Amino acid sequence: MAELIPTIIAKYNYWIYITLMMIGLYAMIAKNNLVKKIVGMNIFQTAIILFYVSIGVKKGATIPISAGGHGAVHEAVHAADYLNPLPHVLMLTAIVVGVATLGVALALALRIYSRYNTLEEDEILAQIRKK
Amino acid sequence: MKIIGLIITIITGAFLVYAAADFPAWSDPNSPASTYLSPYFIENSMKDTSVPNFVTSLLADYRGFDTMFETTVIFTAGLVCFILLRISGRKEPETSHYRHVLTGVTVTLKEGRKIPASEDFERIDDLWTPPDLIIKTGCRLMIPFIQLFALYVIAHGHSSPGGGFQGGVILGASIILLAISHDLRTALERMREKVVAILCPVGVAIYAGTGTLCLLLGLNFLDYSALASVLHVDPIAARSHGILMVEIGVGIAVMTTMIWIYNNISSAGKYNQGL
Amino acid sequence: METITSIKPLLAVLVSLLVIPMLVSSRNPNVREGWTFAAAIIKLAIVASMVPAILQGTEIVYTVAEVLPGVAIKFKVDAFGMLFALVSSTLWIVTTIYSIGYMRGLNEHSQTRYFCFFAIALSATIGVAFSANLLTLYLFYEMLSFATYPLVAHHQDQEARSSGRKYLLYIVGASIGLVLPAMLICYNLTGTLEFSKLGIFTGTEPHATMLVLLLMLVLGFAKAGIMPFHSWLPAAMVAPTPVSALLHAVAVVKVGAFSVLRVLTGVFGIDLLASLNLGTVICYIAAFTVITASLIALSQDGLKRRLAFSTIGQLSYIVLGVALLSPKGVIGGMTHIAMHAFGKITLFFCAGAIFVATGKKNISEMVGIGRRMPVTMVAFFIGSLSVIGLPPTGGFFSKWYLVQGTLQADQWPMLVVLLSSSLLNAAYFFPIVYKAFFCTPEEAMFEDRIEEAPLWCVVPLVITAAGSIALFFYPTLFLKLAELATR
Amino acid sequence: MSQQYPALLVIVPLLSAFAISIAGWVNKRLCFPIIVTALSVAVYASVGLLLTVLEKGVVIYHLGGWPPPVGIAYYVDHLNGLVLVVVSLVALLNVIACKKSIEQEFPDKAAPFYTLYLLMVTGLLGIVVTGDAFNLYVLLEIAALTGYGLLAMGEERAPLSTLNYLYMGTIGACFYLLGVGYLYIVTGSLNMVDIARLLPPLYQSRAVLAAFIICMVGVWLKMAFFPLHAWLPNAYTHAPSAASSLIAPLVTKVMVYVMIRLILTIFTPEFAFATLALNNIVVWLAVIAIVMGAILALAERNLKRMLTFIIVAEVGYMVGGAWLGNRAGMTGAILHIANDALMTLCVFLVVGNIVYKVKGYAFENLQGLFRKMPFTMGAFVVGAMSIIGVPPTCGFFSKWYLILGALQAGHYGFMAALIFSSLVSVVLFFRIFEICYYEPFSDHHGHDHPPEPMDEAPPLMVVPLLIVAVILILVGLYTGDIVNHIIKFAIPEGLV
Repeated sequence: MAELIPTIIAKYNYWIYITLMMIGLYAMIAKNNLVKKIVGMNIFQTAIILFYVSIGVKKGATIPISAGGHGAVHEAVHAADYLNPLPHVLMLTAIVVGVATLGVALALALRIYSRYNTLEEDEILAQIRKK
Repeated sequence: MKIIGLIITIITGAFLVYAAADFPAWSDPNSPASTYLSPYFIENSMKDTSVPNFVTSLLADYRGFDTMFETTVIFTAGLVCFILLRISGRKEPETSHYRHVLTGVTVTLKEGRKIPASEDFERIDDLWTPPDLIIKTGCRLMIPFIQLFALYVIAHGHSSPGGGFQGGVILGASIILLAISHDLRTALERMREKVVAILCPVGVAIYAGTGTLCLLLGLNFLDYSALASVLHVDPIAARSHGILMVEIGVGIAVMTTMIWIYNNISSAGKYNQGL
Repeated sequence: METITSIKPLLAVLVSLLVIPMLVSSRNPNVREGWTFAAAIIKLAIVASMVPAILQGTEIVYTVAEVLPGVAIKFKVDAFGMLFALVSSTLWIVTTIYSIGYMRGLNEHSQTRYFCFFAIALSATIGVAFSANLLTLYLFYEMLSFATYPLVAHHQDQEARSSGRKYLLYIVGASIGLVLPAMLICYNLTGTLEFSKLGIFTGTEPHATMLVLLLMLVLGFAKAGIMPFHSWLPAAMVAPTPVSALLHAVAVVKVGAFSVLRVLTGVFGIDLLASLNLGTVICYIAAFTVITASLIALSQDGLKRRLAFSTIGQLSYIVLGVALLSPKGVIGGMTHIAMHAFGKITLFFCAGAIFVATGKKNISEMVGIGRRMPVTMVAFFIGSLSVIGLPPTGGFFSKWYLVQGTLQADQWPMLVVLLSSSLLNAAYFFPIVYKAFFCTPEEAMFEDRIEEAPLWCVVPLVITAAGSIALFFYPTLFLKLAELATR
Repeated sequence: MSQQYPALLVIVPLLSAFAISIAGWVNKRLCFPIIVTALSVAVYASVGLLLTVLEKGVVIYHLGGWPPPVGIAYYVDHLNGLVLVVVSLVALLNVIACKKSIEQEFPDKAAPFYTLYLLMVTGLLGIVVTGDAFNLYVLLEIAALTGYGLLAMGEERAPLSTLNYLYMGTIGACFYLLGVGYLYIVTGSLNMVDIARLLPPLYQSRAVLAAFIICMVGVWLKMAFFPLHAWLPNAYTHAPSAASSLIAPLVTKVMVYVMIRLILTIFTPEFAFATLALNNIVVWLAVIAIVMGAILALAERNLKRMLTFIIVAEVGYMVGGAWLGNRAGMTGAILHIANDALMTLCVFLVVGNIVYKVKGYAFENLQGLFRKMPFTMGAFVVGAMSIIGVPPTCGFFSKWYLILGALQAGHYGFMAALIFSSLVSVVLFFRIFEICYYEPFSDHHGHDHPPEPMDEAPPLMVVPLLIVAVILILVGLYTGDIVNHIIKFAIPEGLV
């Protein structure tokens, strides 16, 4: 127990991301309303973004922009001083993908709503079965 | 369904927790992620591309290829929304709505009927409320500054947080703000659908085109140093300029896509007054 | 034994495929059937042109493509394959003549399609005859199954549909369900599928495996009609008579028997089977089929159905002969393919001729028919003699060798089976002939006026009847080929 | 120029996609020529790449001139060289064959449709050609998003089934992304080969195990592997025929390729098959997938839907073959990627032609088709034979290798399942042939059959279909060469 707590503390934001992710997953599986599923999907993606960004964190480091600015081509840059930029770049992509998916999903939801006048999955299925 | 969902969720979560136990501790400077590749980027970004913002150099140069497809993803999303929702003009509903701006009264017109004169409206509604002048004017005042700031964000992506995506989103937001504060038609008068729909692929094409230019100049795709011969600068500066060109393309693409998606979703593809 | 590489086998296979475009394109029936004839004759010419080389003991080989490591789509013409190819390509010509008469006589629909698939079926048959390994054989075997389906189901009515289903279910089901896995197991064990006199196995494989493989392969080629995989054959009788003739005499069932023989002689090899004493198993299955089929045949009133069950019995003769594993038995089995073909096709032609002329299908309605159609019924008599195996018909020789084979292998029970089933054959054929000619005027169902079927139908059956007699006096070619094959 | 093939392969379709979407607002008639040219270039480049690989071995292309692991690299070996050719070829033939039906179904949205089509092909090609784990994710999403767009254009139920596909697809892609994250956190690299170099000391780490399993689950979601297949039949059935005949052949196969790439390159076979013994479980899942797919297909009274269930079964073939963990099985799986893509294309093009002419694909719509559309049905017969697995069509040979692999692995359940599904497909297809052949029933023995006029689809649709049918047989005859010269080198020597 005594040595368990430090490890839990040391990785707390991994635990947070897992929790978030599971919330999203649960919403996607269990919710009946299509838009709620979409919201769950976004939580799911955001959780992954949190995971990646927390990979990039480094103790005692600042944002990955060279302090010297443009002038400082020749002064040495110490890797230890700056955060790991790669995860941020990857996550920029992931964010964009998330936005794109959200847009498409909403468009689909609109189409469905205009056809069935509801977003509750069971009601839609009932309507389909009636035909 | 709820039970199954719960079970699946718990199992997955437990598995992830089990796996996460082997991770290096959070914010550990000696974790492989921080020691293997990232030092290279941090230390050589200036030498290779003369871009102080490592994220930008990494985004648009080292991994520029990813970013190109990222922009393509955006374009795709806009296109999908368009193809799914847009109802082509021919299928207009025969009854159209008209909102008298001053009074905010909305009337439904059978097609062919002319719009009643303004004073009829004032006679219709006696408790006459002033139009939302403040909001409109406020927005009109803000929008130019928003756009100016957006340009700044794009232009200074090299040395400060920012870049094409952020700037593009802000630009798009300015137009969307117009559409919200007035209505979609006003926004469309400023920026027609055709313009949006053409600018969007053009933006991405600028990105891919820059890469292809490098390829035609004899180096690999997206190897900006090939531009040196065209821009008459040394390869390193050429990289920095190449990044700028690319960022501009991204900015255009992102802006137009934001507007495109908003137009289609807010009006369900009818392109009437919108929300 | 030296081998020649020549494209002739491939040509022999493809020649009948080449006429399909013509068939489809030409709407004029005379042109269409002209093409069919041309194809049939060219095919026979190509096959015949290879005979001398074969008789000198050489083999003709042609490889199309190496599809799997160690296994190619490959043709090899040896004596046995040549024997079979000769028979079927000869009979194709006769059958074509007959089909023209029959189809026109009954004015059947979509004759173009009919001749198309007839041609495909024939090239598949030749392909089986000339295939050099199990894979190629399987390829053409399946091709034949699918090509004959539209022929069996020619009438496109409910009955045809159900029997077509049964046909596919048995044939394709058995080949995919049993042959394919067996083939894979063989390939996995030995790494090759090439036919060879000594077989492909080293003989070190466990006995049980070999037994299972043997049963899978022998029963899997369900076209051989070995019980319990026989009942597609009577069902397939809904097809037009020329098709039945093709099925029974020329192509399908003979392909089945041929494949089984190939498996026994080429895949396992006589010696291995003898050493593992697996022949007897097959012997007893075949013997059972022979007796049961003959007994059932006795009870059939429909002429074509009776012939069908007789065919089932006769096929098992072929298998039985080879399963005896004695040289004479093998020769007998192989020659029986030819002899039975001529006899049985005659019988089917007769059945068809009777149907065309009088519309009668049942034996009970054929009393005194000999007076009306003497030529047909004489031919029928000859055909039945040949099937029973009495001189002066070719059937006598194959039976003779089979009997000698049983003695060589001193399988007395098999001898009994052969003789008793010959008696049974006589018992279900002679009454027909007897009633056809000798009956009191009052029980005769036809008036004394000679009224044969159209010439197109009569000529072929006369030819085949003459053929089975000729085979009694000049059997040397087939016997020699069979001997070469066993050597 | 030839050293630029890997870039051209992706760039030309991409730029042409933008060109088309602009041309759609300027002059619609330009769209079709542009897309055909672009795809022809893609085919040319992919064939050139394959030949280069056969000649010189692996081709590596540094994008942006940055050597891996710093930059992104394209990495073409025998495995994806083959898949590239298949993908580009299928895309080209399909777009030519579907021109008419696209114009028939979307008179005013043809241009955006072509754009999405081309972007999707770009995405698929990119997935196959890339050597960077994260880059693969981005292209995965492009392929997915365009796929949603294309599928949702179909019948009125299409948006709903597409939305369900979108949920599933997003979860799948996210799982893959998460797996890549796990790999990154333990190795710090994103380049596949580099990761494979760094992994061996970490094989015991739970994180690597998790990464592997998460990636696999994600990919299985995308390829509709058995327990996760629910989204596929609806999504593909209600799609427009042009879209379904692009997506059905390619997407699942490309995902199978990704799975095989993960197993062979990132997590070496030693890890996947030896270190963690999951083979048996997965192969048994595949067996269930095959059997279920076959049975569910048997229950359908609707041609297109039946075919979608066959796809589920075929996915079972490939996953099972790959997880048998021996050379023959892997060969069968890789060979089946190519063969199944081609034969699925064949049958779905047939459905497209039928829909174009008969306006329906339920069984009762198929009556008398052998008379009406002889050429289309001829191609259908070839495709069916290939799916059943009749030599010399290509389907037989991949099935051969799969069964051989099952034999050598001693996994008789998988073998039985393959045989079973062959037999079931015989029933499936001959049921359809019977309808097309016998019905409408004619009176007594079909004399005086009312000869319905032949009403074949336009040549532009039929000719590519016939080409596909011929390819099916040619590929079958050249299986030996394909295996000996390409697939043999695609599988590491470690795997026996």
